[in-house]
Amino acid sequence: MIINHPLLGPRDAQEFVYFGDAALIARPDGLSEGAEATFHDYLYLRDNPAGDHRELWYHEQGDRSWLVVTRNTLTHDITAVELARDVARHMGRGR
Amino acid sequence: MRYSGFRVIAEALTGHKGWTPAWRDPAPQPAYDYIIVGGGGHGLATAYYLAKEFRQARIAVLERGWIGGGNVGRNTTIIRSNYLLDGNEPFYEFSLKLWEGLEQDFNYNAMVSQRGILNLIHTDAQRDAFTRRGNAMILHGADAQMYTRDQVREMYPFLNFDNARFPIKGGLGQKRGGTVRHDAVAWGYARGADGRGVDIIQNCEVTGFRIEGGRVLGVETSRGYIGAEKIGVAVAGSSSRVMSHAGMRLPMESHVLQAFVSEGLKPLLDGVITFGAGHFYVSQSDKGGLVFGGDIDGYNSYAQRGNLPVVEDVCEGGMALMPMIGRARLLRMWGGVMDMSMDGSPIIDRTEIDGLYFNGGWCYGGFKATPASGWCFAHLLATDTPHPTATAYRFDRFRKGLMIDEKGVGAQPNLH
Amino acid sequence: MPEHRLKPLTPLGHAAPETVTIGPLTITEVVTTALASLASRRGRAADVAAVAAAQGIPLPGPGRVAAGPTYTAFWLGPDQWMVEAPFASHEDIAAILRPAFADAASITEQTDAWARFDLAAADLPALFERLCGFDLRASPTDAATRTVIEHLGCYLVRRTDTALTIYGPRSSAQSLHHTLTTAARSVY
Amino acid sequence: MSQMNRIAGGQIDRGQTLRFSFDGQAFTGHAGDTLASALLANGVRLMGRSFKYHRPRGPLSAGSEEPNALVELRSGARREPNTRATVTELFAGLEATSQNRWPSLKFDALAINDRLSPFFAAGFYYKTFMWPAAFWEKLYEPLIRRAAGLGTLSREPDPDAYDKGFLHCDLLIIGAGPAGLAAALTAGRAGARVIIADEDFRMGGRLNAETFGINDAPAADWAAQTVADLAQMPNVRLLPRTTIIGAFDHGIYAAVERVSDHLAITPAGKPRQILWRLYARRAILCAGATERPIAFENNDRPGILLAGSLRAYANRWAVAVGTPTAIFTNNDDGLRTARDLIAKGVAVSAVIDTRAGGPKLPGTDHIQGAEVIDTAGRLGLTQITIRDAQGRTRTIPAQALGVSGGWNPNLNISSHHRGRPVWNDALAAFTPGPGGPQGLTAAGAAAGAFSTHAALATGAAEALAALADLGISAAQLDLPKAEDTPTAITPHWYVAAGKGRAWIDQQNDVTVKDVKLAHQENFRSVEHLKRYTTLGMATDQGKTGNMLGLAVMAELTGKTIPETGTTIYRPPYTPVAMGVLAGRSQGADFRPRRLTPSHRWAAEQGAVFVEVGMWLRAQWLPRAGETHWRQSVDREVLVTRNSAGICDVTTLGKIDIQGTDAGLFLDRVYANTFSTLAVGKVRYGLMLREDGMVMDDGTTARLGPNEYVMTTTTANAVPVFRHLEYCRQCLWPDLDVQLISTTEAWAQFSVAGPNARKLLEKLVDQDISDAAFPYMACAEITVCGGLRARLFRISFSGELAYEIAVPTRYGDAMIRELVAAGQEFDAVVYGTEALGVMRVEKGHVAGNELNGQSAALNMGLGKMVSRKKDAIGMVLSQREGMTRDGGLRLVGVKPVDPAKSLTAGSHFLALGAPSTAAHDDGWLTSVVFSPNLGHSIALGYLKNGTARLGERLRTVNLLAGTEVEVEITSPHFIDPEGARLRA
Repeated sequence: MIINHPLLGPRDAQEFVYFGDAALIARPDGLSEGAEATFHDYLYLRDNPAGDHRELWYHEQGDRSWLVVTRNTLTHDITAVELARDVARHMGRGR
Repeated sequence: MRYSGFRVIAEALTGHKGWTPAWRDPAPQPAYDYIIVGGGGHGLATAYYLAKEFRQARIAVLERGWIGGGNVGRNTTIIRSNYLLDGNEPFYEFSLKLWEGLEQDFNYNAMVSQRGILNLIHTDAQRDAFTRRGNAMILHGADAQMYTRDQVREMYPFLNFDNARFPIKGGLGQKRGGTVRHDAVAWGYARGADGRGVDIIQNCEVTGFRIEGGRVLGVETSRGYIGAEKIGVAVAGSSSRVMSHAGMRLPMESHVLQAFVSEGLKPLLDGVITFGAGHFYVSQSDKGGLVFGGDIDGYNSYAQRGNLPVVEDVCEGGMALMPMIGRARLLRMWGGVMDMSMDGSPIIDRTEIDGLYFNGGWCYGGFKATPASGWCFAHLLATDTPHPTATAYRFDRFRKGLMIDEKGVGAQPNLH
Repeated sequence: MPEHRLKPLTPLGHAAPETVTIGPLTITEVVTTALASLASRRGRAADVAAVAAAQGIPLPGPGRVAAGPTYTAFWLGPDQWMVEAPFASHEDIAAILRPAFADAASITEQTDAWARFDLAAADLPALFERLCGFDLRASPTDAATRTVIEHLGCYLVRRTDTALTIYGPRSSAQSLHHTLTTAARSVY
Repeated sequence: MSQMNRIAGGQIDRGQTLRFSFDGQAFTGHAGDTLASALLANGVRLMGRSFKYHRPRGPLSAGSEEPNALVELRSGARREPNTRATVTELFAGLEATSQNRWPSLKFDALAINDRLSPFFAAGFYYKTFMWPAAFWEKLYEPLIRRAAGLGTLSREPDPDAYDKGFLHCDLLIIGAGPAGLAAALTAGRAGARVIIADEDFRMGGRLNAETFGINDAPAADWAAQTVADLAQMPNVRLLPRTTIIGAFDHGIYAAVERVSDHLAITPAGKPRQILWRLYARRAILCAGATERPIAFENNDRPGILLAGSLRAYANRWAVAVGTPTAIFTNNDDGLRTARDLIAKGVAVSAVIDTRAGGPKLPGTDHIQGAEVIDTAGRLGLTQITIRDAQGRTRTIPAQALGVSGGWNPNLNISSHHRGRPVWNDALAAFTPGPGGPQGLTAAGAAAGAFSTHAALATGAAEALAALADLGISAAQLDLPKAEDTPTAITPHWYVAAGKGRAWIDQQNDVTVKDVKLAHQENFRSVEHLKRYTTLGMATDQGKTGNMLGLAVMAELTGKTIPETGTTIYRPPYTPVAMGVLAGRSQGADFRPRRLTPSHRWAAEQGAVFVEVGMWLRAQWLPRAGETHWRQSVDREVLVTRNSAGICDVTTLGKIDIQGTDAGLFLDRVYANTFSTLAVGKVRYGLMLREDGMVMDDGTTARLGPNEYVMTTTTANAVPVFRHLEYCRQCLWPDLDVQLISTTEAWAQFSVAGPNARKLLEKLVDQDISDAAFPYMACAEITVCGGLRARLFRISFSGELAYEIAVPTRYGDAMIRELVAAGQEFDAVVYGTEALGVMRVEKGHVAGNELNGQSAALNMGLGKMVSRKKDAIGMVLSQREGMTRDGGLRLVGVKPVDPAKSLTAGSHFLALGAPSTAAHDDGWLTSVVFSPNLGHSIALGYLKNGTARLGERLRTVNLLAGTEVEVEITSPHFIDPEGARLRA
């Protein structure tokens, strides 16, 4: 596969390490009420769609950027690649 | 009709006119006592044992395509019970025992061949871990043997002992491990179930569940609505897709695992060898092809095909282990879609929906599990209690922190 | 910097750097470069740019290398660069850079984390098409990137049309060198 | 009688005569021959035996679709089983042997299977061999295995080298026939980066096998000229002898170039083959078409070939396979073969045409509306029996028979992404359908454009379209003049006559009867058919047979062919040597090695090295007179505990963490707190996974207000760094933290033991007295007169210990300085074994305890998990299953009888309890011999362990049948109060 890195252009996916569903960015607050239940759903349950999937890839043999790749799990077609840091900020994550 | 050597001879002499269909193609009835969704190895085995061991009932197996077309038809055919953890080992040993009597039981030669499996050891830490594992196996009534480097060399002199990046220091063996002719497993169960009145309905895709008041009433299918008292889903590879029709999210991801076969070669390799340091495992089929594989590709996928890096990685492992296969040719590669669960272990459990039961999350351990999976799922469907060897395969183990994590890599499916 | 009595070894494990010539190709082990990573602290990009300009440290964009009078730098990742300087004058390069950037940047010595091999040949792409997936033929002469060479993560830094630097993990210098010479003998 | 079947013309170099041997018999051929063409030229038709019935077989084809003519090429370690004679380029000294026969090709004992064939119908083995169960492995299976398989693999390592490579292009053209060449010309002239690959050693495809012209020149000459023109273009790369084996995602194609298979020996240092990973922005499939046979009784005898192949042998290789020759066809292309042969003076005894009517072919007996119903000739065809339109049968002499059932486009690669081919009635064949690899189109015969003109036109057109996609403007190619014969075919799949067997899959011996049996037993879906009969599972992947099987099944089910199914293919297009897929990653080069800064010194000392991940570390360093490893390790441990020891600990991961939020960041990734750590201090840190299990541990030092350096275990250096980047970029993107690995930048040595300080004081330039540099202190210092260094007062051994780090290039000098400074204390350098002994004596967890299945609580480190802050893993580490009483706890273990030695991996069982899982209480994780205590000691995970100190249990190793009674102790065997650390 080839991942079109937002900064570096097309790169062989072999340079990357796959992690999983980009929903993992939305880590719950560990000090909140009922954290154990929310963490269970957060860490263990997946939509696992047959179709477009937003997922985390790490450019380990490259610039070490974490990317959010939108890839179709039936065809492997990639329709969007973003820097995970930007996505995280859009999801309201900061410090 | 009963198969036997005499029958084969008789038919040969009379032009094979007497052979009847291995299973019927019945039209779906409006309702059944049990519906098994999924005509793969596990679904067919479930129907077979449900009908044979538990109760006479109206049973149907619904298959989207053709039976045996899922992972039972696209795997590396290995059977073994060399597991480490209490939650797993009794189940897989139960499965191995069922394999040992399977062919006589369902009157079909699936070529269950116990030529032994060997996990190679390359480091002291690995030997420690395998010693722990081997002892766990024996404590659970399985067989296990620890081999020295020299003993391994005696068994497989052509392995790379002299020029290896990761020297072979020994191995953990299981003599009762081996291989089975995978397609024949699906066919044997299908024929056995059909013979006991189970309706096997191919080209019948389940498109939804009819659920009222927290209870499932039946399934919507591409061939119309079919009612049922109880519905068991065994659709490894498509579990998340199918269960989403019931509004469930599962603790698993779908990943592609590639497998490979070489051209036919005269006998070379008797048993099964796994080369942990190189992500490679191999056996030789009765037809002479080297059947081998390695790691999953590692990204979510429902496409039954993989990519080049894993192909190369697997063949590098093969060459590192058996440097003489350089001139053997890779004939065919294919991919199967795995339910990769969050701890690498399966689920056989009830759901929150009355009458709806689930069997999946087999990662790439599914083939060897086929008989026990069918038996235990049938047991759960028939008695509403888990089979003694499958009590740990529950959904709530993640909530309770009772993961069955053989590899110890945590909640990252592609690492299991 | 004070004199000390310790004698260095090269990445290949010898007292002096090694040069091999294979056909038209020369592979030179280089030990005369000091390296430091320079990473901008959050929200301090402008300050870093200003100091860098004052110090004559170029800060090239993604996938690029830029040479200055003393300092040459190539891009490592977002807001992060690798800075090269002459080892003779900058052995303790981190200590030299830190005062200038103060708290605007994180600076880390990298000199001995890497083994440097300089490759020179008229047709380098012919060699690199046997080494990695980076499209050297189509890349600009100021390209600098990281990629995989025979399982090793390496930086490729183009110097000219016919000269290029590979930085590989120092501990694997021998494996990398073996890979380069093997490929060269195969190609040339 | 050398090359008695050679005729005039062809593209062989008669100036170069090459000697070769087959089954020990010497022959000659010419440059440009294949092994098959050379053997046929010498009158050899019998080249192999079939898989199941061991039927005598000769080549069916002249290409890579060949099912029959498989030989063992070369000998010794270079023996290549199952090699297709039809694509083996002849070279001087070529040595080939027939296979899957005994004792000889002509007299094969296992041909008895053919007589017994009624008993070996499809799937027979599923129905028998079941009784008694034990007989399967012992009797039946060994017999089957011995009979099965084709060629024999050498047991010696493959002596040749293989390369991998990477190529990039705008346009990849797969196949260099008329369509491919036209596409290449179009794109090449437009200046696009073009790669054109063809599996043949001579580019041109069918143009090399035909007699018609292009632009009034022979087609082969036009092809040669075009190839020469392309070779002149710097932007075009020609890859002959290169097979595109598969299409992968996003325009990545795998190609295998056979660099030196056509040479007697691969030149030293050069590869036998290269695996190219092609990155193509667009690709055109111009792979041509494969002719398919018609199934009829005994249609598998040597001498019966595909008509187009027979034509190729005559036109390209100047070989008349047999005289007289007959033709059996259902389409006009079969007639072309007859015409060409007649023109070359080859006697054509008859043309049997399944179609009635139409013009008759002059110069031969053109029998229309007729069928071939049987053949004769034990080891090679001698005559055929035909049935004419009136139902009359007669025999016709034939040494060769060309069969044409029409042509199938080679759409294989277009279906590698599981795209479904579409049926074309006019061609009676499947053509590439939707769902193929993105950016791949097809042209020429591969797309169903069968005439030469159509091939040229579609090739040029598809190239234009692809370039337009890429925004590259190109000029329309003015097409050369070429034949444009329409395809005229009346499908005729098999001859329904006789009781005999009509072959569909010749290698796997699948017959029409087998397909009928599969249908009768309800194996009717194409996949069931293939799996039940093994149709298409042979080394040719059913290139000639699949379509036939499908057609027969369609007829039986009364459905159309597309309703019945399609034939899709998987990679590789043709079988590929395993070696080339591994490339240079073989033997000792399987994976790179990582060497420590003291490696050279240690090697000089004769150290024994051990693989730790990619690293090679000194395991122990034997001294003169030491004959057993234990002697060395005991010495290293004792000297260290009693005086001083030095150890290279460079392999531990080092991560430089800076930024104004560095402390806050560490508080979140570690279970314990680091923001409160004073500058100049070190703290032990415990890192959890989000699921609450322990991920890694190590010490982290605070070098400045905003600067920390973290150490990880050797094994986890990479995953931990990845995890930290994940936390930094994905979870808390606005924290001011910067990370970089410095693992390799520093050579780090542990100096441990009562004399450690005295030893170091001789080297460091600063005061390191206990007062100035207490336990858990760290500082940036200088050594040996000014070399910058880092010093940490930390201890894994439990002794007074330091870790000193210097720039890696000085690591070799530093170990020598340390050893020299240590001489007066008789200090030792110790390896990983002694390291392991001392950490177990001290009760420190390491790899065997950090097994990914253990939480802090299991390790006795539960108190380290702070509940006051939200750190990774904190929440889920509190789940009931992980915190319940009676769970596994880390304990120390010693044998009741000190003489007994323990074995890691042994399980705990209560005294007197049976050895069953129900009584399994845990296991021994790490075992060492403690020279200080004089007996074996261990760490282990024991159920409810902390409450069972002093209890006696047995540890069993059922693998060896051993059992040792042990006493449970604290894991801290030596200096539990840690007085030595603070000395």
